Amino acid sequence: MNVRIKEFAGTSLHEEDIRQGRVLSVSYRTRAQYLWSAGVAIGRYLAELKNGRIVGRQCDKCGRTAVPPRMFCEWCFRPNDRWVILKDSGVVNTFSVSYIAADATRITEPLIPAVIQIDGTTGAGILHLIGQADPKKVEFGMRVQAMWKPPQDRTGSILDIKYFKPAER
Amino acid sequence: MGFAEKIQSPKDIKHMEGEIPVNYLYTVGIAGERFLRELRDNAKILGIRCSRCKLVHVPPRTYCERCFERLHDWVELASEGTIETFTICYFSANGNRLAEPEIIASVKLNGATAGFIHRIRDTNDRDIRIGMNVEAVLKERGERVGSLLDIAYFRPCRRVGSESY
Amino acid sequence: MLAKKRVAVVGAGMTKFMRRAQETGKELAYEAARMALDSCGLRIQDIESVTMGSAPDAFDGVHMKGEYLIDGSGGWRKPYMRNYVGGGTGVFAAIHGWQHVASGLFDTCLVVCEEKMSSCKPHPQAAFQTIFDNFTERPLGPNLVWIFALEMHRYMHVHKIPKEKIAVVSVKNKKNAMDHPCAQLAQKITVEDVLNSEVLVWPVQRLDISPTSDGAAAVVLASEDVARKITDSPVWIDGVGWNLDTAYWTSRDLYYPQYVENAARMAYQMAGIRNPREEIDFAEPYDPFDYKELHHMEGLMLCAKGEAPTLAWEGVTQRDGKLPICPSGGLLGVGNPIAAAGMMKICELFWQLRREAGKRQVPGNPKTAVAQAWGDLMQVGTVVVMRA
Amino acid sequence: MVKEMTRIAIIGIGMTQLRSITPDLSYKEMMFEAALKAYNDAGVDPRTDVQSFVCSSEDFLEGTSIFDEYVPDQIGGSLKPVCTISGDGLYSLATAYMQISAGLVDVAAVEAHSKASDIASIRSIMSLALDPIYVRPLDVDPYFVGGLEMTRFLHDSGNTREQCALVVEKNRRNALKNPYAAYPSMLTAQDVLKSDHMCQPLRRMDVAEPADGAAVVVLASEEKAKKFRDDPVWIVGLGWCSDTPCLEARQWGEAVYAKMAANEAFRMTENVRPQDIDLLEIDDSLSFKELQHLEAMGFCGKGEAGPLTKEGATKLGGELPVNASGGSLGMGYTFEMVGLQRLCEVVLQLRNQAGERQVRNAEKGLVQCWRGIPTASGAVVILSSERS
Repeated sequence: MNVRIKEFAGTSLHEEDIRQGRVLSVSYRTRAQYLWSAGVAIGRYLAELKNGRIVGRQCDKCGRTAVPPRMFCEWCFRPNDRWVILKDSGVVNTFSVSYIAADATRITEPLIPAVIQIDGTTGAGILHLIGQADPKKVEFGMRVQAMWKPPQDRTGSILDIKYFKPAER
Repeated sequence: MGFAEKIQSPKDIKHMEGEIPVNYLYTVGIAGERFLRELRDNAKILGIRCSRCKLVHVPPRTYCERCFERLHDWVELASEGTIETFTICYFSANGNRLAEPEIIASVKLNGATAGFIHRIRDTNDRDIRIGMNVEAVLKERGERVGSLLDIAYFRPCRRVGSESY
Repeated sequence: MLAKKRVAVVGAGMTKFMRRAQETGKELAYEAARMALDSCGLRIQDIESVTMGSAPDAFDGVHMKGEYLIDGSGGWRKPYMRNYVGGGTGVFAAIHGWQHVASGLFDTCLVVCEEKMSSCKPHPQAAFQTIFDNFTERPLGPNLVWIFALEMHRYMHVHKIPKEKIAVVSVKNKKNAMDHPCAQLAQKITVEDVLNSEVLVWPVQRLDISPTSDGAAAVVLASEDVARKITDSPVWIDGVGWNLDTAYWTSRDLYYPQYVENAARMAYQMAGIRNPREEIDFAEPYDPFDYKELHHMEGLMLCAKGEAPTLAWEGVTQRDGKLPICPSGGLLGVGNPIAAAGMMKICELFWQLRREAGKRQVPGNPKTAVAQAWGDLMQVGTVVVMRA
Repeated sequence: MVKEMTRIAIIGIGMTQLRSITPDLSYKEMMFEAALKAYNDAGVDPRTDVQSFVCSSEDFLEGTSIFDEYVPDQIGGSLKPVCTISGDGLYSLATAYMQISAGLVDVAAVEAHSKASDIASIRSIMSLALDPIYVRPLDVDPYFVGGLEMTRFLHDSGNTREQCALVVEKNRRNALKNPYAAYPSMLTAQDVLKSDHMCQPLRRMDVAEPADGAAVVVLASEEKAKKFRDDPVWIVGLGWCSDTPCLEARQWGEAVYAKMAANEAFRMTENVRPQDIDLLEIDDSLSFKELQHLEAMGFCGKGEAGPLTKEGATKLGGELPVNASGGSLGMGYTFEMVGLQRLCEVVLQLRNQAGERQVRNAEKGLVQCWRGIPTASGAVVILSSERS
């Protein structure tokens, strides 16, 4: 690519080169542990999930209701104004069908991740899964309804909603 | 200033435990490969010379960090050197208290211009000082795997006539 | 918003891109940096400042990775810092280097990008688990590919794009890469191969995705006066732009990368480009997935929204087409060592605009080109306009 | 280093009170509070007046990969030019400075924060910053790097262990006058010398305790600065530098990075010399570092910093007050926020707003940061209330 450059550096290895010790390597186990603080907005969001409710925060200046909630409006840059209890239903903004797990290994029963726009917001969506649905029958704009864990099993987590299922017509 | 409301009861405080759940396998690199193989197979400690900067780097590298020239001039170093600085540690890398305090030192090997960071053993805390002569104690051949710890530790020199023993 | 000083790229270098490199990250960085210096006949003593681009530390488990890489990047006892905008880093690094020189603080800046993803076990994907919101997303067990599948699907839905019109991008880039000496995944494949490849997260299939890679790339930047002394053919950085959208990605309509458009507008305004479709001769948009190349062509305003798949299908974006896109082979073909991949695109512009790209040379006499990278939660756009 | 000097000022600062833990707020909420304060102080609207945002973070300190994703919303940067520097806030400040100096933007915001209390395994994470092949296998407390430095520094300079303890005594007492401080105390040098061993000669109380906090600083070009306020504080010099990252190649007794960064900063000012500086806010994250940095930057000769400390020259009311804020020892150690934390103090001092700890007639101040164990990198910024 340049008269001065004859060759490009880099020694490519195969997994086997390492496994069989043809090249030396060092293994390391990490211990990177955290105690993340939920804070005001997410703390209340999780507490309300435990109650079986989805809550958002509304900004009086632009009128938007945001979920997951935050204590500020990022578009107006001001503290926002009030809690809004939202419906636990919405529409599918987009979805996919996953045949792999978080660590890239294959799974047999596909998952259906989706962005679900929660009713009563202006386009605010959350990431969740769709359940009780044939992947081939999930559609853009489809109405869905939260399926909650039984109250005694809820822990104040996004997983207190098991998944969203197609809404009854 | 700030939010219209904040948490007012410790009962409402929530946190979540978690981690970055990954582990690693590092290749030792081009220079490291030759250095650690020599250590493992032939019990030799190699350095690499930069004639421009008049430096002998150890552990060796493929380049000189100062003049950025590529290095080829491998040299064999003595397994003895002097302590440049030291510290006595009471905890492990993960913060657990060590059964015995560990002395860690920067050891400038004779013939090199850089210092290994390594353990000093077989000595009393009170005796250790800057300038002390120390020597590498290697693991037995069969126990060496091509790692920094193929050098088990450094200890005060036991040569006859050595300054420190 | 016009810069006070003109800044040129005067040298470039890169390593091969590989699934697993034996070299340490430092050694990779050195090879790219040294080659960039050699290519313009400079020594490290001629370099006044260094900026480093590297993506997540979780790939190689080195905290403060920028510090670790100092010696291999030529930063010894120099003003050295590390810039970071996720996947957008490779192109932002050039922008950051531009800032060093254009500010008047330095006459030269060495810009080095390095990534070693293979150290991460069991798989580099594991490092991506922690990019999601700890409270609202990560408990769901998301995979990195999920979010791109969600974006791709939305894009396909809004514009009614059939998958094959996207698959041609992968075919083209892997073919282009056959002419790149550093390429990791150069191969001749067909649209059918892509459509028949393993489904990972629908609509994303195996051959829609770039590989994980190890590698490094670097450029040398110089102020106008100095550049003219170094070389007769400097390539000018005439426009820079970057933009970060909200982290609340689920609140956005993912069909269009507004942040890329904003970044492009910033760069075009600085470069005095009014009509990018007419004035830009070729482009290296970021292509970690085949649909991303199309998405980014639209964000860069090289075509109308939803028009890119048709241009790709009709061959307009081939190397000998009217608007060559990713003549290097892109991330899909050359490989994707995140930050180094973005920097590879800057290198490609440099080589192409100097007509030094050999078999990859785009025909005609290209004068103006744009490189772009993207990253974070489908959120950041970084854009550089270069001129011969 | 300096080629051309542009006049750039700090027009607003905002910082949260530092605390040992902040379980009631998320990092986003902390950042928002600091940003709101800074924009209020500057009289700017971030959505219309601020054109660029530069944040500071390291992924492993946050527990989130590609952490730069999560920064824009709470500082007013959504869909705007936002970038992250993996480094101390002063490096981000330098980046914002370069952007303004290049003529790219007129007003920029710089952010840094520490949510140290979110980290459950800080030593393990610090260990990840050590070379994985040649240092990590030793498996000892990463503070050993500080121990090695301290032994050699005391040996070479002749400063004493007791004088290091006096630094702790002074700074924690200064913190009694600082409402932002998390660790004010009446403890004495004797208490320090009796505290537990960590990495001998370092003892527990020689090491600054971690704290949570967030800081935002607003920078503007001369023209804009004058528009927004009558008393901007001018940046008259800055420099940053890295020595070797390889522990094997360190000159253990010296803080080469501090010396070189200070040289760069003073070279940039036309008429400010070390003797013109009225107060210093410098890194004291390990007690001996304050002495080492004073000597490295030329504020006194080798071996003089300890005796000067003993004589009280560096006390509040002394000849050259050092860390009137309480420093990291008194305020708390905030990782990448250290530089901005101290910069805020100097700005308050130069505006005559530092309350009980006000240094009389302060016109020029110097801020210095060190990126902490195991690095040899740092930055220096010189501020002046006069537009020199």
